[in-house]
Amino acid sequence: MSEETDRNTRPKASIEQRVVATKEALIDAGRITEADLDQFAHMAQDWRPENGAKVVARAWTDPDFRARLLEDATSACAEMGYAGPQGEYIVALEDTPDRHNVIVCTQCSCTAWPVLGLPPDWYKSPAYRARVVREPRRVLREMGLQLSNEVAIRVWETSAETRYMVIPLRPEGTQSLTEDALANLVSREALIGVALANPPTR
Amino acid sequence: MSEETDRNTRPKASIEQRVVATKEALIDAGRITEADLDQFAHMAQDWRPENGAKVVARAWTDPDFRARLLEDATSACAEMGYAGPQGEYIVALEDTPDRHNVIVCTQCSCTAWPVLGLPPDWYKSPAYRARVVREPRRVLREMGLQLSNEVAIRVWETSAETRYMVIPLRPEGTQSLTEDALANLVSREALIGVALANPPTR
Amino acid sequence: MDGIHDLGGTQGFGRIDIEADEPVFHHPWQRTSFALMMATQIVMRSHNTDEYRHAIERMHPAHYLLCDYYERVLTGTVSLLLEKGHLSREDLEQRAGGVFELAGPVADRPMADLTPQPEARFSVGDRVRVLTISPSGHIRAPKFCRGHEGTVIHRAPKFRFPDTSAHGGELRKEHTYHVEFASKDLWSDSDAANDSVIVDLWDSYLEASS
Amino acid sequence: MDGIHDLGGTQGFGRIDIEADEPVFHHPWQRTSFALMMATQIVMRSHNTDEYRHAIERMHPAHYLLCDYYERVLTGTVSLLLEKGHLSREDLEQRAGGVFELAGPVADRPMADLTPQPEARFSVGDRVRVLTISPSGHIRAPKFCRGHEGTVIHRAPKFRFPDTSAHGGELRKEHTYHVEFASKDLWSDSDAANDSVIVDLWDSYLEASS
Repeated sequence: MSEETDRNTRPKASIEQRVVATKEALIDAGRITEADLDQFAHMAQDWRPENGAKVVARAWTDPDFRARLLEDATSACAEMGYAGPQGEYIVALEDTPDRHNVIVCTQCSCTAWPVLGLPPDWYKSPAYRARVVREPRRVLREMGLQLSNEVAIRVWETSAETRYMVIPLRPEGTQSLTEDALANLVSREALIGVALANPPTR
Repeated sequence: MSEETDRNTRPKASIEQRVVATKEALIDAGRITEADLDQFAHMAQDWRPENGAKVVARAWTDPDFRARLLEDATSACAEMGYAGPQGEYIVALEDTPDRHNVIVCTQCSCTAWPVLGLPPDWYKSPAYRARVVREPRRVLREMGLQLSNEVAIRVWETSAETRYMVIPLRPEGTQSLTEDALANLVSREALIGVALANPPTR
Repeated sequence: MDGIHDLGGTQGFGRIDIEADEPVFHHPWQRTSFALMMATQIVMRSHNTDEYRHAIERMHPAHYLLCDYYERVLTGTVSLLLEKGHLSREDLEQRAGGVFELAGPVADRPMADLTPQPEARFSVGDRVRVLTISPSGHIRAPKFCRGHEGTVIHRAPKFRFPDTSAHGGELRKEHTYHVEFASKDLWSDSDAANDSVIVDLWDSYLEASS
Repeated sequence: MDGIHDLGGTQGFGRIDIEADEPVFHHPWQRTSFALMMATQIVMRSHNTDEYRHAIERMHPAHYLLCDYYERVLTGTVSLLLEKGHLSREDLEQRAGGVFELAGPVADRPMADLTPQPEARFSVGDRVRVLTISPSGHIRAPKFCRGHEGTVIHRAPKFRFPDTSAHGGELRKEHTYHVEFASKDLWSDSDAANDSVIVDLWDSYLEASS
């Protein structure tokens, strides 16, 4: 019997069963508590792309903040209260009319949790991780972002400890919007670089 | 929903159902017949490692044949009646006391069908294909063949049209054996190079 | 194609177990799958071997790794039967009673720009280097040897060039060479001091090395 | 480790679909898996992040490709809990009611022989080449950039060197550099004329290039 056949014929515990078994074994052994788990589950809910969107909106409206963000994004984000695990060294990547930035982690699924949130499924998919470094223009087009061939794409591979966030271009016709309204135009996808900031709704 | 999730949630036809559907669709369309399929299924049963074992036994006992085999294995095998698909260009690899040969196809699972037979599951497994080029000594050891460090291993990658067969070392104490008895000592695994020829039974 | 099929040197797989007295086929459907593969190429002449190998390479990586060899055989064969218009997916799925997993599409520009080599350029003893090409279509130079230097130890006859044959390109034949690479050159951390890997490579995959 | 996890540039995957309004977790078990990963590292201090990442890399390739991200998270975490002796497989499988798929073992000699670089050797604008090392253990230089030349565009602070940290080797910190590679240098058939890939690489992965 081949190894694959063997792997497929033994009865496996479901993922739900495995998670519960691990949790209960560790709690029964006194190694962790329910409260520990709740704490981290709550942290995960606090890391959200709305945080990064607020950073972007401030950078669009406050030239001094923008300068600080581009110089030292870790401090600039911390200034706004966004810091913590996977946010120890953040670098902000500013799009320009002729340069578009996009982020990937080909080797696992690293992201700047405090400003981008835990990554979405598409970011963690083997397909995105495999393809966007090699054929970014095609991948972005498939995902709905058609870039002119004049725009150079920079794909940032998050293989070490730097965590990135994209500062997308500020959309046209947003001169009169408040910082809060501007933040609403910036999706998680825009912070990763697979979408642009949304145009203002009328 | 991610692409993987999507792939896993749609109901799939079983492999048995897919095979039957294909066969019946082609037969109903008049593109192939049951007789065609029977013909190829029977060919598969005629390609067997016993063929290669007989080639090896003759090479061990007939120096002229051995010379022809090493010079042009395709003709030497055809002389014994072993020819056909995946046997268009065969090269025989003779083991020596300080050189051991082993065959793999890392990119699919090519083999010299007429002399080795259709390959066994282990030969087709991703594990064998991935590992034996990189760590042959360890793989052979795991498979039960412990080679001295003095013996150099040559791993032959069957990525083009050459098909290989290994001529293992003739075991000690086989001077009195007939060609047929010698052939019985040569397994499919020995023809691929993951085993030696067996010692004679008392 | 830098696909999952190009497994040489990939790590993380487990043990390899030999089944004693393994039969040619474990299940009747495997025999039929094999016979269908042969009959569609030899009787129907639906597609050639290079197209067939590439169709298997185009399977989704997870499907490729998980399934039995004869399921790969069927999947590659049927993908081509559909692509060539011999069968319809709808009819097949109706007959099969469910989704029929197929290979992905051929890349837009599958062929590398390689110069045909009608005459053998290399001889036994020559040092050669494998080009660092990475076409999105069929190629039979394993990734692990690209960019590496080896020595020609045998010149084989001319064979059909798979990269073009798989994609309806110019039909051409070229010599292949058995090129020997030192294992420690291929993988820096190999402990295989004297071991080597021999790869059978077409002329136009190679360039002279000093 | 040249494992399945090192996906950059691998071909054969399909489309990427964005789920509208995707929740942080789709199932409660994913939340628990995430919390277990954090608690075992931060509260229990069972293992470090580099060991954890490498444990996921050691999963069987088919399992890795097929399963949900949070199943990889759990599998890596639990493999280390067992390897470190915090839990027993027997107890876990009894509680789970079935086989508990785990990562494969660490390689015998997982670390490449790299010289620690306590001081930054490179500056913005320098041309560098990534070493063509291929250790069997943890390494954070993706395969697709090894052996290739690029330009340093940023120097980051010192960070713990993952290759040794993942394997109980000497604890050391080194600067990383954002190295920009032209896409067409990485993949010969790329049509990305002006595009580039930037990889964050530790000092000792690099050598000066002219």
